[in-house]
Amino acid sequence: MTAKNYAENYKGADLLAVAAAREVNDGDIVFAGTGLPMLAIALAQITNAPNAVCIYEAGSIDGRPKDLPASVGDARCATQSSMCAGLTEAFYGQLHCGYVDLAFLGGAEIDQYGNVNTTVVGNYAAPSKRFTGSGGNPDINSFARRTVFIMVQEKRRFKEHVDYITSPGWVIPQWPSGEMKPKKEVYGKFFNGGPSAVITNMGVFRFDDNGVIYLDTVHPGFTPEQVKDNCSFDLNISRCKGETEKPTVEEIDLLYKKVDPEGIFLP
Amino acid sequence: MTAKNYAENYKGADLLAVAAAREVNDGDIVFAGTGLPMLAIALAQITNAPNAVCIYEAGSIDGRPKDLPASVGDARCATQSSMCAGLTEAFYGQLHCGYVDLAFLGGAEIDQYGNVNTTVVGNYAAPSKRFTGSGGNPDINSFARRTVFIMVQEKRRFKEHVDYITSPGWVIPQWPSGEMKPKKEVYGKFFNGGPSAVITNMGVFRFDDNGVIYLDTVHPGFTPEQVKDNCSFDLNISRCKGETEKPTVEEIDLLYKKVDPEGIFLP
Amino acid sequence: MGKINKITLKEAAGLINDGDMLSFSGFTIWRRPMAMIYEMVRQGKKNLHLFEVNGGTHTEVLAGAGCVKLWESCWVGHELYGKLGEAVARGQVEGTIVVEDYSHAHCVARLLAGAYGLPFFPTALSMGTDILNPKFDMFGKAGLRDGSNPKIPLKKYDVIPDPMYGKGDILLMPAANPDWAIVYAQQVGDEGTVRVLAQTYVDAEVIKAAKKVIVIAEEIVPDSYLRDEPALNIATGYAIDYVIELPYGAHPTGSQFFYDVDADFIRAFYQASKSGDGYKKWADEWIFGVATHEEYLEKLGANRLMKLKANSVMGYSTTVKRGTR
Amino acid sequence: MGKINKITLKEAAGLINDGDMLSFSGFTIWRRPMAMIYEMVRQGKKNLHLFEVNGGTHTEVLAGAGCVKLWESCWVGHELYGKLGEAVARGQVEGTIVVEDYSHAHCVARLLAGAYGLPFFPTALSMGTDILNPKFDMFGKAGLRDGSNPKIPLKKYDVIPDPMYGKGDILLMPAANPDWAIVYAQQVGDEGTVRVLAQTYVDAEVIKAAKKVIVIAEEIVPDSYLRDEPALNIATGYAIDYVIELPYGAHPTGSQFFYDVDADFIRAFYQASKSGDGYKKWADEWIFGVATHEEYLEKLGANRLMKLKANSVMGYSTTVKRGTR
Repeated sequence: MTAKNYAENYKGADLLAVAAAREVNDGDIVFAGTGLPMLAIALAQITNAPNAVCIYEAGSIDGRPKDLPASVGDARCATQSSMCAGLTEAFYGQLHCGYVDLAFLGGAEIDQYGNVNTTVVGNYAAPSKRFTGSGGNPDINSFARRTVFIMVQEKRRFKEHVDYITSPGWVIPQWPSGEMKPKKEVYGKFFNGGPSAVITNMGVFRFDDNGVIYLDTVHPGFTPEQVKDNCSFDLNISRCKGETEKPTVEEIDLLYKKVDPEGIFLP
Repeated sequence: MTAKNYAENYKGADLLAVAAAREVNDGDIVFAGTGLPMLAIALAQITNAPNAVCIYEAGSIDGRPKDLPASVGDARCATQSSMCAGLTEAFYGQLHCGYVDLAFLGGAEIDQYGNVNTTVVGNYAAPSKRFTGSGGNPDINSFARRTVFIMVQEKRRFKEHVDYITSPGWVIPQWPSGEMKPKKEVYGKFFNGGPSAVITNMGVFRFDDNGVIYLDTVHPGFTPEQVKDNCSFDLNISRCKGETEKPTVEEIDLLYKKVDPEGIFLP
Repeated sequence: MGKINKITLKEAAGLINDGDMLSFSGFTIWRRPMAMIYEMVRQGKKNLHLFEVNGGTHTEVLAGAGCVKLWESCWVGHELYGKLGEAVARGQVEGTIVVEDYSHAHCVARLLAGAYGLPFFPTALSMGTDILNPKFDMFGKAGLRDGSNPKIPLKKYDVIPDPMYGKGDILLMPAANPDWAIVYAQQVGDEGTVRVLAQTYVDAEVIKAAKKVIVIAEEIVPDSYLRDEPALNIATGYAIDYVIELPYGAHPTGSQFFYDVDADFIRAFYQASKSGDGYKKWADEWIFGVATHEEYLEKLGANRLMKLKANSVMGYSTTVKRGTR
Repeated sequence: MGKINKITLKEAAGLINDGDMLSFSGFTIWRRPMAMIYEMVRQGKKNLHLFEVNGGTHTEVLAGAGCVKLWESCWVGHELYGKLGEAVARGQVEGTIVVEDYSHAHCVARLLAGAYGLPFFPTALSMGTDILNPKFDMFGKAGLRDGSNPKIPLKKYDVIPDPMYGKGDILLMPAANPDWAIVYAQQVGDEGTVRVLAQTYVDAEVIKAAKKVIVIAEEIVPDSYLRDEPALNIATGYAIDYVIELPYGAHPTGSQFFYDVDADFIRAFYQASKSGDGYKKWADEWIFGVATHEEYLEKLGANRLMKLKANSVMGYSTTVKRGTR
């Protein structure tokens, strides 16, 4: 194998997509949401994971879009798919059935246990702001063996406690009591896994054995301290093993020429 | 309307099929089992019920067979069907969903409440003989608004108590207690109806307000007393309103020339 | 031989009563029955109860016009063309809309139960989230779970231990059985057989779950054509109560193999929807400013529709500009 | 790009262990994986646990050979060509087979639960029947519901009151998750996409519910061909573990658009199956008398197969004699 030719010029979103793509193992069955996750799986399929397949919640399974879909319900998702059904098939026939290895999702707010909020700001009963809502985020995340969240790094988004737990992390409330428990206890024999990585514009985060987030690698141009300063909770940076691997020239090339030539997610 | 031209020569099975066909109301959604029920619905669709549609449990809905199917799973059922899916669609998407007006079924044994046995002879835990088993008979019968059973009239088949209640009549056991109760009580708000007629080679039977079977019409060539003699229970023949209407020459013609020209169910 | 009951858009919307429970075909910004949405706004429907597996531009058009009182769903927005559902958000924040959040798969479970005539459907998805927080049972807090409204279940959800294999707790999600399914389908047969192209979303389930079904057909075709490939059809004629034949009846949402999403139109609506005044101006132009669907299409113009027209092989427009390059 | 794992019939049957729980594709006498059934008999499988939504000729071949210990289903016979399931009946009467009866829709509910990863599935069908009589819980009476066999639920069924709308009692049916789904499909793609033609029966559910899946393909075709109409496919390549390509692999059962049911063959088997000796003679000729599927086809002969061959437009044989006229 020849030495990699790393790119010098790339945008934050490029690194996000590339780092996310590298989380895909070859052969993974990936359930991806709209946006950067679509870029990441598309890139992975033409680089490190040619045998990975992608499920979209609108019902296309292992599609081979000729043109990048703009959302998971897009007609483009269906092109040359192995199955094209609906949500019942995607959520129950595939996800609840246990086929999904990797979930690729986004989020507005996250806490140190990987609990994600995409629903409201403030008290849900009287919110100050409404986001889109859960969509399939908590469903896909709750049953996939691994979940990768792709997010924007801001102090107000990396919180001690999120305002509303839309999507379950490693320590979650068990209803009706609401007692906080490890996900494994709440899910019993339905437990498959949980969040494995969070990728932001500043670094790559993972979770320790207690389900607590820590900084794994910091993106080129940032310091672990800067990342810590952009979290409201006391981020563990002691395990940071260095810089995130840069995108290669080839990866950037593929992203802009093959994956998103129209500039849909990469302006 | 001109006077009907009744046939003089016909077999028992012919009358069974014709009498059954006459139970179909135009526009009925009919869920039919294998055998004579298939002849009956096919005949009804070209005589008194052109807008009736037929569902077969294997998954074909409103098919228009060019050749008579030999069973409900037959490829012939699918020809020009409106939908061709599977059992989940037939049993849950159509039957449990509440679309079915009329069930057309058979049975080996029946009691005075319309409970039917197609499973075993003797004590189920140690039977002396095994029949085919329930198939979809109890499912279709339990949720259809009306059920018509097509059976052979024999003393040993018309019993005080059937050996095993495969398919529910008007008075049935409520489990786990096993207390016998009106079907309406056992099914609660899931109640849609129940057995409306039993057609044998000797007569047409219906059920009174208490869900007890009685002789409605006797086939030409038989007397009510003969029918009563062919029941193990004390059959109510007091409401018998006369002879079953004979098949017309046209109906027999259609049965042998259009419905079953190959002689599959009508040798 | 079945037949279809063809009616006009005005007649169809006239059948919907204030307070009715509605659900729709499609997915976010794809295959939504927009012509009916616009006509319901024109007719000033009030207090509608929407159960939607997911919301979209159509939801925002209804919510912005003040037609919606109850909204049960998991998501509302315009995908890439409008980040949030501003009208629903405003309704929730201001308290004019009672919002009941479920997860996407919870909504599917509820609709599946409704489609199969089951009172509930089990699921283990999205446990341990605030969706299940009893404090956030908004219909319950509003006193709507007393059984007086037969369309609203006594509980938001239930939890039972698995009695069969001891796998642990599992959720039971209540059935959703709307008064009306308002569906847009690409092809409806002259006997009522329904076919949608590409992803089927939850269209088949919506049709079964609803008491009555109105379908906007992009085109009406011979049933015999649809019956040549029955496995591709999602509903039979007896499941459909009314049919309206309207070309581009889903615009600005997309219709696979007929036309693409009108991104510019949705972006403009989204900007307008950020304020009540903005919405009003937009509605005055695009809903009240046109008396009929035909006037709406005329206003859009032939060339705009041609740009959106799907490539008949690919199923989407290959000429519309989608991104920045 | 997925690939398929092609193996031989002998290898495939060799994967099945005595005592394994099996389920099959097809419906009564249609699309059964007969070549695998014969090979399992040749290899002398024992104590098999069959969960079948419905039984058929294949069940009788296995039961007659003494391969079956547990049978959970609702029906067994040969349709028009053999009134009863004689071998299963003999096993039940003599006590060599433990029979657990459910209704047809109960079996579907059990398989659907298995396919969706749910521990149970609700249904109100077939209430008030002896199927639910606790005295007739045969697995329970045999002491099989103690949790020691993870494939056997702790209860035959459960009853709970509807907590959502107060509709009354409803049944919960336990999931069925066989060790193996043994499937016959007309077309399998070179990446494993599976398509069956005409009725799909419960084939998609059987594939999902099973831990491992073996598919006998009438023919292997390019995946790209199947992907041109993805709505017609019932499974993706990653759901399939092994593929065997065998023409006429479902004979004597029918395969829509490839060949019809071999009624004479099934009638003859049915007559033979009425006694243990009869079955043995039949098996000596048709199972043990041929070493391979190719020898079996040779023994049937070209003209017999041609008679059964489906008319490519109608999907069934238009030349075979079916009735008395």
